[in-house]
Amino acid sequence: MGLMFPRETKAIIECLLFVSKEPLTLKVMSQVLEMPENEVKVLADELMSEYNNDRRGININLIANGYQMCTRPEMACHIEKLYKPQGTHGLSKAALETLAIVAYKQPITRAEIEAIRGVKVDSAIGTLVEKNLIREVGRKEGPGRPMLFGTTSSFLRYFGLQDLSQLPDPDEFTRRHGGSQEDNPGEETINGEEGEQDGF
Amino acid sequence: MGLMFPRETKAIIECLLFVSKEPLTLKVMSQVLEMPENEVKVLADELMSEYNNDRRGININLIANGYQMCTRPEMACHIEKLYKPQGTHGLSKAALETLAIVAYKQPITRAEIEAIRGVKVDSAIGTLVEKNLIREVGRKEGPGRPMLFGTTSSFLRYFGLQDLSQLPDPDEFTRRHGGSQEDNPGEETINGEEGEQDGF
Amino acid sequence: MAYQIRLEVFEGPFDLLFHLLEKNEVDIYDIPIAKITEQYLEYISAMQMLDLEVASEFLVMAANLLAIKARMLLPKPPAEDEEALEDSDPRDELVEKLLEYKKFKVMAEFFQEKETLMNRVYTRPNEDEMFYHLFREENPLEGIDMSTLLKALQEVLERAVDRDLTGEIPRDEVTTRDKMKEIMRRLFFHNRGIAFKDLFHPRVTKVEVIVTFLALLELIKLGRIRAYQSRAFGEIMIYSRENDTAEA
Repeated sequence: MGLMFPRETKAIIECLLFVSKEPLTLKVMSQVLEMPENEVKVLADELMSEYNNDRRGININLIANGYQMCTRPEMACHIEKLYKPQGTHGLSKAALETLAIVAYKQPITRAEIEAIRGVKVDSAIGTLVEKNLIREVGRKEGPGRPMLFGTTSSFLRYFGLQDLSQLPDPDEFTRRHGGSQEDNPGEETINGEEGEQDGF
Repeated sequence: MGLMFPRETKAIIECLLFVSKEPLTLKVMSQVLEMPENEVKVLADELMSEYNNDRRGININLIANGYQMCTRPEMACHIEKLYKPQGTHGLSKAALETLAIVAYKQPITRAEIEAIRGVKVDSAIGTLVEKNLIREVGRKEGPGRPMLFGTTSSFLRYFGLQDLSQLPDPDEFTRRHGGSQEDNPGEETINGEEGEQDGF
Repeated sequence: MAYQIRLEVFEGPFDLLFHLLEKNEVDIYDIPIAKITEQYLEYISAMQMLDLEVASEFLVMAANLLAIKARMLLPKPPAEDEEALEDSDPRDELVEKLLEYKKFKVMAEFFQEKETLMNRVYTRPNEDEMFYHLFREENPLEGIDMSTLLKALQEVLERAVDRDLTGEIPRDEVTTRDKMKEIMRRLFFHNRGIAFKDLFHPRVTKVEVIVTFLALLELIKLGRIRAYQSRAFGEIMIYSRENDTAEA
C-alpha cells in the first residue's frame, strides 16, 4: 500500500469517496489506507484535480474539512429530470440574516443578535437550531449566563464551505456586492482545486 | 445537446449514473438527454470502457439492462473498514455479567438470568440486544412461553472467537485468573488480543 | 378597503429604514431625518389601517426617530467646540447601528448564493445497507456435497453435550417443523447467512442436532435455503433463498 502503488491507492480513495455519505477527512482515509495523512493528501489532491480539471459530470470538493464527490452544479437540470426536485425551500431572509450574524460573530448570545437585527430572533434561532446549522456552544459569563451560539459542521456542509476561514471578508464582499447588483460572471465552483473562490 | 457535444453529454451520463442507485436503462437516459437511444448507447459504452479499462476505484457495469456505477470488487475490504460497526465500547458491568451468563448458559430466559444475578436485567438485556450481542433464539415451553436468549455471530466477532466452543472453560479460567490477582494485574482480558477488550 | 397598498414585508425596523433610504436615494451619513421619519410613520399607519399587527420593535424605532428629529430641531450649541459638535450629531448612534446591520444583511446574500448553489449539487445517495453485501466473510462456492455436510454434523455431535445426562430442566421434543421455522426466522435477520455450526449452541442435545439437520435437509430440498462451502472442510454457510434479490 501507499506511495509505492499510487495508482491503486488513488483508486481506493476514489472508491471511498464514491461510497461515503459525508465528506471524508484525511484522518479517516489515512486510517482506512493505513498511510500517513500527508501521503493521502498528495493522492487525494491529485485525484481531485483530475476530476475537476476535466469538465466531468462529477467533481470532488473540499467541504467541511473533507473531500466529497458531488455532481457539477450545471448538471442539476438533468438530475432533476431523473428525480423530482425534493422541493428544497431555502432559508427565510430572517434566518439567513441571523445565520450571517452567528457565522461572523460567534460565539454570540441571542440578545446580541437581537441588538444587531433590531428584532426578536427566537423563531429564526429555532429554525436554525432545528436544521442543525447553529447550536449552543456554551454560556456567557455574567447575569443569567445566557446561551452562546455558534455554527455547526452541518452549516459548512449546507453551504459547501471548507471551514470558517473561508467565509469572505465582509467589507470586501460588501464592496463587490453591496447595493450594486453586478453579478460575477463565469463558472460556478463550489471550492476545491486551485483554491480560488470564484463563487464569492 | 447530443453528438455535437459528446464530451458534455458523456459528463451528463456520468453524473446521472452517479446519482442513481439503480441501473439506468438507455431508455431512461435517452429521455433525460432528449437523444436517440443508439446515440446514448455509443457514449455510455465509451464512458464504460474509460472507467473499466483503467483499474479505477469505480466501474460501470451492465446490470439488468441498465448501466450502473459500482465499486470495483477488490475494493470491498476497504469499504468494509469504512462502514464496519465501530465495535462496542464500554459495556457496563451489569451488561457484561449478563452477557457472560447468556454466553455460557444459552439458551436462557430473562428470569433465569435474574435468578443468577439476583437483580432485574431488563436494561442490560436491552443494551445487549441493541448492540447485537445477544438475541432471541426461541421460546421456552411452559407458562408464558418466555423468550430464550442466545449470543449472536457479532458476539463471536467482537471477541475474536471462531465459535462458542472456543469460549474458555469457566473453571479453568477461574483457577487461573479468579481470586488471586497475580496473573492478571489491573486489566482484565477475557480472551484474544489484550487491550482490545479494555472497555468491557 | 377602498384602495390597495402593496405592503412589503420588512424583517424589522432597520430593514424598513434601509428600504426608505434606498427609495429616497439618500446618503446614510446624512439622513434627512424629518423626511424619513414621516415616511416611516406613514408605513406604520398603513400597517395599522390594514389591521396588521405592528411589532413593538417598529414602534420603538418610530419613537427613536421622533426623538432624533426633535433633537435636530433644537438650537445648535455655541460653535466653540467643533469636535464636540461633530460627535454629538443625534443621528450618529442610529447610523452606526444601521451600518452594522447592513453588513450582515449583505452577508446574508452570500449565504443565499451558496445555498442556491448547493441546492443544485447532488451527492451519491449512499446508505449503509447498500454495502453490506460486500462484507461476506466467505466467498462461498455453490454445490456442496452431502458427505461434507455429514462430516460437519459429526463434528457438532462430538461437541454436543447431551442434556439428558446433566439432569437439568427437561426440554420438550423439538419437531422438525419447529426447527425449520426457527432456521428460516434466523436467516431472515441474517442476510449474510449463518454459519452451519452457529445453528447449534454448545449445550445442544443430540436429539436437537438431528432434528436441526433434518430440518436443513428438508429446507434445501424445498429450495428455501442454500448451503455453501468455500473450500473442503471450510465453514459451511447457510443462506436463505427468500432473501435472494437481483444480486448479480
